Amino acid sequence: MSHILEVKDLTLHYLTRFGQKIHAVTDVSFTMKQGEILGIAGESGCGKSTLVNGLMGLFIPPLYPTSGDVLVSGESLMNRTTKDIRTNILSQKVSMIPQGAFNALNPTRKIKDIAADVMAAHSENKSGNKREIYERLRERFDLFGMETDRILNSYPIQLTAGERQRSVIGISTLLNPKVVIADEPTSALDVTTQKVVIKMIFDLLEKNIFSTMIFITHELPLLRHVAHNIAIMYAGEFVECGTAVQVVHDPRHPYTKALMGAMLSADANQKNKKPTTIEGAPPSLAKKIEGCRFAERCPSARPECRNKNQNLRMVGERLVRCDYAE
Amino acid sequence: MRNNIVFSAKNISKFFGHGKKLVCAVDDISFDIADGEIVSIVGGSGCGKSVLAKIMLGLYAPDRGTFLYKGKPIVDTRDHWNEVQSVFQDPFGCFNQFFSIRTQLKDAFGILKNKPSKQEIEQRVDEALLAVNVKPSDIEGKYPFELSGGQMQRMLLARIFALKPKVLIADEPTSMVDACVRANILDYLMKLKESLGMTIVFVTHDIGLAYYVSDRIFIMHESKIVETGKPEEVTQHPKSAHTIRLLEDIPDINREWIKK
Amino acid sequence: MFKLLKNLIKEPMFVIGSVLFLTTILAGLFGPFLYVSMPEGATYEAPSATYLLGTDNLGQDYVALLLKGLQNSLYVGFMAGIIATTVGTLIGLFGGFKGGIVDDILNMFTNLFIVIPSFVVLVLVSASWPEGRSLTLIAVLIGLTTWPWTARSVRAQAASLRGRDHISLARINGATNLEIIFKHILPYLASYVFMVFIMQVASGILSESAISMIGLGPIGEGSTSLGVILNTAKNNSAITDGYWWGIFPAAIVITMIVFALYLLNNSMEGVFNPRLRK
Amino acid sequence: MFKKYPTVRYVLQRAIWYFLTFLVALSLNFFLPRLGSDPVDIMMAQSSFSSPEIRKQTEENLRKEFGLLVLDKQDSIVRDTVRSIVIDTVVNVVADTVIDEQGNVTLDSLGNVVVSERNETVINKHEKIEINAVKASKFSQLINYIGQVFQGDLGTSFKNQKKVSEIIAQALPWTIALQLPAILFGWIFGNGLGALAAYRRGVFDKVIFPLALLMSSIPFFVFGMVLVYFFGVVWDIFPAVGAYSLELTPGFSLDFILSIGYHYILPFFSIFLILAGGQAIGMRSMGIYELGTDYIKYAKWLGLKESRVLVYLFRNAMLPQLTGLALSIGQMVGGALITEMIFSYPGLGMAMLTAIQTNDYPVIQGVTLLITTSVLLANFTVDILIALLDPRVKQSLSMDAK
Repeated sequence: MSHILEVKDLTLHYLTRFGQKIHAVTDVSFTMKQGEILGIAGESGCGKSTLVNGLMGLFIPPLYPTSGDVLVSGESLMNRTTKDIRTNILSQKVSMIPQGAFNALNPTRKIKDIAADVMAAHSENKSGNKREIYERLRERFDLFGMETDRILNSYPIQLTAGERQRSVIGISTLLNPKVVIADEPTSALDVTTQKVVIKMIFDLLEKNIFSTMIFITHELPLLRHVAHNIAIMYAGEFVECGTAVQVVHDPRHPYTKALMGAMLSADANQKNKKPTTIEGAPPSLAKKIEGCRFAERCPSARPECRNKNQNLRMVGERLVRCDYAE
Repeated sequence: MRNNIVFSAKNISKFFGHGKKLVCAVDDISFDIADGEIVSIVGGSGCGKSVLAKIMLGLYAPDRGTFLYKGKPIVDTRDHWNEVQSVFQDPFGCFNQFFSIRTQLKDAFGILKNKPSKQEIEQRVDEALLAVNVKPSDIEGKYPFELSGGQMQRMLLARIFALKPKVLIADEPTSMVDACVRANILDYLMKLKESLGMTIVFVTHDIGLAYYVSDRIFIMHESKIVETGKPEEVTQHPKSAHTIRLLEDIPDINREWIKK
Repeated sequence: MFKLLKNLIKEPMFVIGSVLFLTTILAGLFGPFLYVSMPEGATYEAPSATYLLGTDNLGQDYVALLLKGLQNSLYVGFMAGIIATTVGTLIGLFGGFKGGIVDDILNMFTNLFIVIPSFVVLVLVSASWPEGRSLTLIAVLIGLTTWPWTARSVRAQAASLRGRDHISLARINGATNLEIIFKHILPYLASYVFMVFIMQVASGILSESAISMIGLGPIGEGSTSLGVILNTAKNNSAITDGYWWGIFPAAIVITMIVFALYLLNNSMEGVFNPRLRK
Repeated sequence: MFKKYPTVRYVLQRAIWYFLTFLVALSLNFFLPRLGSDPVDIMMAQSSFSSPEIRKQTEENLRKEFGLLVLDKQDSIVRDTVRSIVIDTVVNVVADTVIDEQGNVTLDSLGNVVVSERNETVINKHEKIEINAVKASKFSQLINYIGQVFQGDLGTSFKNQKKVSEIIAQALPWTIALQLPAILFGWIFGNGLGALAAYRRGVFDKVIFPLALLMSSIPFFVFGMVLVYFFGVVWDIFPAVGAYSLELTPGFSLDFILSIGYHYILPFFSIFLILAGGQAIGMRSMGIYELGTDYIKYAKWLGLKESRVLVYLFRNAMLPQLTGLALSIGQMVGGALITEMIFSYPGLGMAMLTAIQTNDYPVIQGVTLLITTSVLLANFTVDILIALLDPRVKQSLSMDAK
């Protein structure tokens, strides 16, 4: 069993209070080996965060799995009670670094207490005495290049945004999870702090605190440097999956091309490059959409695009969900 | 290029709070902005760039130093707003949810001293909507919560096309908008400059956008302007340590960022 | 905004609340005129065919008494609610919007009066008016002692709106301060102020019944209220003598009104406060 | 001052603020009863006196009690003598018999002496000396009153000449014994229920929420009456009057204490259940609000035990509930006092009721002052508690101090 994470045609939907069914994620499939980093990019409302809940087995109403399977080192997360997921999977097998770290930490508890709670939840503190637990935490937090004692003994409000983000990463990876899912961990930070946090993540990978990661963000240039492979998500579907270099430097799906075309960076040979733009906004996922979901906004759309379902196929050694991409 | 000075600031500072909680948002800043120029102010969150923008707009008055618009300090804000207008960051927060978009676009004319006639206002609003590629029928009777972020940002720009002010302060108009629509906003800014000779101050945290759209760039850090210059100068051979670090830290697809 | 109202109508709590409340208002408004009171009978006659709800210590027909009492209680509740909400909203709005020193002073003033129990003020003032304590006087007293609750919440809301972009946009559209307050702040607060108003009406009715229970309620011809009815029943030891019809009808009516108002408030809070919508 | 200890500095600041509020409450407590007619006049009008002297004497004592008179150092009434000349014309009728020239008395036809009447006005002047106490100005009355209060002298009751402080001292223990536990346990029980309802949301919430909402809309005293009727009258399980059965002599005998316990049940539950309902509603909406916060979601994503997440939820949602409790304790105490009246429980409620019925102003003023002081103390303690419990508040304090 070489794959640490296998996702087979995962389809998720929300059931709103008034019985409306929203197909947030449709037919997502990918596999990850030990030590691999997968980047998932997409704009707001494309279903990234919904996918995260699916990958952690957290199907809490109003989110329901329609079909498909998620296997973490061979163990399926489907139709299991939340209690079972909570005690056996979360923080141990699959762990998550949340988006806004700013208020992800309980404001009325010290960092060391939150960390101790995590250990207690997964019966990692058999010894139970505070001294030993504190030593274990100090040893782990020393890796993060911050004044460990100050951080561990302060409340979240007493820390800077960067320190809070690193503490969250420390807590999420405390029990050496097999797969770590980072949901836009640095989007709220300024560029310099972002670099410090990413460096810390690479440090942890080197010291193999954890080895396999899914990094979710809408900043493609960042993914170029962080991820081995990148999957572009649009309206609940993967539209292009390939290596970081392929997707960023040689995009094939019209949506990826548009994303890369809209990038503006501050270097000379880009001065007169006209940024490409696309009108409109992603379709609402309330109704089942026939054909390609990007059709109305696609610059090279054809009449058939609107009614023929597109499936992922190999184009230029990567998967593209468009019959006319070359 | 007519180089009469539009904005000139001499050692202006702005503080908030009092006593021990005193915070310096703008610290001893001086600059000049010429007519018809697009100047970008680039800096991270909390560096004071928005406060500076609000000073130029006349919403805040500097606590120290002098700030002149066309050689005169801002005394009557209503006069000032006849010529200096603004676009804000949050497209959804900019419009009042209880009035239709068209009514709010027409309200904009309330600031003009010599208020045009009813027909002329209607006509100028229609012209402005076409200038931002929106058919008037698209927004007929629509309310702000019925449109997307990108469309709402366009409405803010349409307001500027309609009012035709001399100066536009664009306070982070792109940061709450998706990437593909972001470039449109920049094109409209340039269109305002070419077609109406408008002076534009573009405030952003993304130096890439500033590089693309502006004639000059001010880099701001901790309430001070640490570097000014043409886009090529500032990005190819930056002088201040902060700018160098800033350019290094931006993940660029064509250059090494972190040793993996 | 209209979408929210559509959701509100679907809320079961809102429906039950509004139905309950409307029935009490209709009974309160038209009851006393429509209902022909039975002639006086013996004291504390048990409910019978003639006296549907029995008679009180003076032999009066309880149904007529209750309807009149309901009308007066609602009158005091609404009057107190209106006074408290207007005074509170003005102070809160003005303080929250103006900010700076004005806000601090008004805030200090509000915090001063929110701590001093309104019950104490009511007792002291009513005690100093042994005669001539009319319904309106009591309503005004309740209104003037419960406004800090409105001021406190409206101020917080107004202060949070002050920094919004749509206020800056209104400013550079040349809107005057008044225009900004009434066109750009008040609409955003409308649903909130209405919810606070509902709570003030409920507390007005409760305060009136509390005051009447200790004998400081309204006096004078026709100024009976639900609290007065309960008080007379207590003073004539109706409970211990087992005359349940002296207590239960009035008790049920008060509880029904307040329960209906709380239902309305909770259902609106669920709809208008997104965080609670789950 | 105290730069280094922000919390101590905050405590002092709050202490000063609450002292100021206490002074305002004191002046309110003084002026409000005087808004309408003068309380002493009301009291005087109510009772008859054997002679004007006694009436004047009682009125003067009352005025002195009420701090309405100027007192000299020895605390005796400063009197000023007002000399005024009073001219009163008295018309008295003088009757003379009519005498004819020969000096004989004329008789009328029936032989009676004919009398002629003429009025004679007699003007007598006499000096009226009025010795009455000098009325103190409103402001000096206030200062006088505040001075008295701080000496613990709340004046004497008009009805039974007992010291008000004595009456209160007698009633207070009963009220504290009833209300403190009822409010405290009601708060804890209600908030616990509310947090569970917010967290469980399922059937538990569907049942608890409407029930709690109904309970919170019944006024304390109404529920008291309902309990009295069912438990006291119909089933007669629990006594419905007084704090102990009157045949027993108060003392520490077992059956006396048992009787107190027995009488305690109905009043306690009439406050406890209603208060718990109100708190449950408040905590439920606070709980739902907290459930939506990022740190609770993160706690769940970390796989924390459900009980631990519930502790997080309760711990943080409790803080605003504490403030809510402090602010609404004024109404609560008011309502609870009336409940005492239903059970004629010998607490402050009964003292207040009898005082109101007999217009015994000193007692009314004393009781209301005590309620306000206890409410201010409660608010002060909660302010300090929150400053200690909530690091976010502590942080903003230390920023002030830095």
